[in-house]
Amino acid sequence: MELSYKLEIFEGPLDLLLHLVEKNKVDISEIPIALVAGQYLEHVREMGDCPMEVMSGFLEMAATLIYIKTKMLLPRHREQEGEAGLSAEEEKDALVARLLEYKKFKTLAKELADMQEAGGRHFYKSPSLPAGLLDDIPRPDPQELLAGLAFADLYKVFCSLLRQSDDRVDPVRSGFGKIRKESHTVHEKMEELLAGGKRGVKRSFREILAAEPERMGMIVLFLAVLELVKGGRIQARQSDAFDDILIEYL
Amino acid sequence: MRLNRKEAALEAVLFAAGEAVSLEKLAAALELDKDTAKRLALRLQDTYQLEQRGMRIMEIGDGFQMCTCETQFEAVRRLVGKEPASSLTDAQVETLSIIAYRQPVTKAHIEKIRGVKSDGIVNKLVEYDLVCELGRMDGPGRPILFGTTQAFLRSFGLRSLEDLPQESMEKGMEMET
Amino acid sequence: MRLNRKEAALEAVLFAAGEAVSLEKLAAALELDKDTAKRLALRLQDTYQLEQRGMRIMEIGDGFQMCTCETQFEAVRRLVGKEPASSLTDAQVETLSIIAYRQPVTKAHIEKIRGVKSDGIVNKLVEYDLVCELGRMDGPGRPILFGTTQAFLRSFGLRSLEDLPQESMEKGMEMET
Repeated sequence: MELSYKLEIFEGPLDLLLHLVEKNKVDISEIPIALVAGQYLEHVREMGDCPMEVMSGFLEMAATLIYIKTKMLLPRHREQEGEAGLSAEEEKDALVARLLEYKKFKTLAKELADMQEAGGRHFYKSPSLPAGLLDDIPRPDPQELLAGLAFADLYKVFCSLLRQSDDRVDPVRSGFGKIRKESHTVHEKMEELLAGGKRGVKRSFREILAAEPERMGMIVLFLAVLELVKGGRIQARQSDAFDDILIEYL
Repeated sequence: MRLNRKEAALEAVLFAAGEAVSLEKLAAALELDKDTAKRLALRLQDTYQLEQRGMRIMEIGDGFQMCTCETQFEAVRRLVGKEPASSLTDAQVETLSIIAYRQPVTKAHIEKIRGVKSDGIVNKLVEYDLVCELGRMDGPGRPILFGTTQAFLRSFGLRSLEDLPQESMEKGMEMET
Repeated sequence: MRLNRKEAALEAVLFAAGEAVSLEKLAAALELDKDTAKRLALRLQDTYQLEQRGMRIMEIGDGFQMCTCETQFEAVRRLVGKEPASSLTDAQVETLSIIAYRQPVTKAHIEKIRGVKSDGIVNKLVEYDLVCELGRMDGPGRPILFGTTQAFLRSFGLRSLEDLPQESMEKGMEMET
């Protein structure tokens, strides 16, 4: 049972997320982000050698979940004016709306599949014209078909097509390499971090991050730091935006 | 029941066409006005049903098409030797349902709803003639707009898109983009 | 006349086949022996004639075929003759432009540029005599190469593709931006 569950294939990140919501028996609109984010990452980790184009969608969702979770973990600065972006609640609502929309189509698709079964019980035939009639059919005149079309129009269409097909190659994603399996869990990472320093010791987050070769590892590491901050085990300070974050063991 | 001349002509035209014939073409072929042609087609539909014939007349889109009656499925299958249409995968039906309800729709919009690249699936649906290009959207990149075909209506036993199962509120909320 | 079950099945099978069905196949589909199947087919033939239906059952070789009744020839001719000479669709113009500028070109290459299956569209353009096969490419699968036809050139008043002056291409480019 456990095995088949792990091997279950999900159509996409929303499909997986929906599965987790249903598995945890929670209402979509009440989705416990922290819990689901952890389970989601577990799954993505188990996906292993997925093609990049499949994986990227799952990672994007992972990033969204972590982002929302992060915002929820961090103390709110209501007074801070001009903070860009949406609040954690708004981010969550947007995700819930996407999930609901996706679920709706998943339900409709099931109904359609049933209808196809019924519709598929009819047979059709290809056109069969009486003998002698086929030679009779007037073909549309090429000249009439091209009426109103100049050669320059054709060139315009061609140029705009070429531009679009250049656009279609995503310069960022196509530059990504492969993502290898990463075996750390948030919990393991937390232990590792705690073992890496005593009370009063300060470490550079950037340096710890630099030791992490994989994108997924970095995400997990970041989550672990947030968990420790939340649990009061460490303190994180950043003097300015984009500066290094200094971690102090408490 | 003996058919009158126009009914026989209607039958012949639907048989020869194989595909759905629009009411306009039907009326022209029968040299009748559209209303009369439609009445005639509906009557032939009733007659076929009443006489328990092997074929039936289906109303599809704004036209009519002749196909085998579902009660004869087994006999025809024995002749053809295989399933009439290979059934679609979950991902394909999912994509198809988005196209059916949201047409005209771009690949980007489909991907946004599904949360996953759907290029290959849309192409497959085009290949199966369930989905077709409707034109291009005005806007950056002028992306292709997709919609469903007559063959889609036919293979799902729908008279028109209005026959699609209702999108209810319980199935999810509307998300504006 | 109400049909019995086997007659309805026979009708459905002949309809779906669209072509002549051998007695052997017919018998197998109907789960009857050949003699009975033949008697049934001959009876359906009589019924169709008696009721002056739009189709008729023909005995061909060792089998049977359903086809339009010759008395309905005119109606069917009006149906197919009524093809309106509409202008090309967006998708057709796009595909034509790729073939014109990239010929000789394979379907795969066209699809790569358009980002969507273009099989049906290329076939339509061939049918319209705007595009034709130029041969096959050396390489895996030896795909067909397509190019534009004489009729295509004639419509634009060109003797050959080389008649297309380079400046006009640049002009096209300027108009674009």
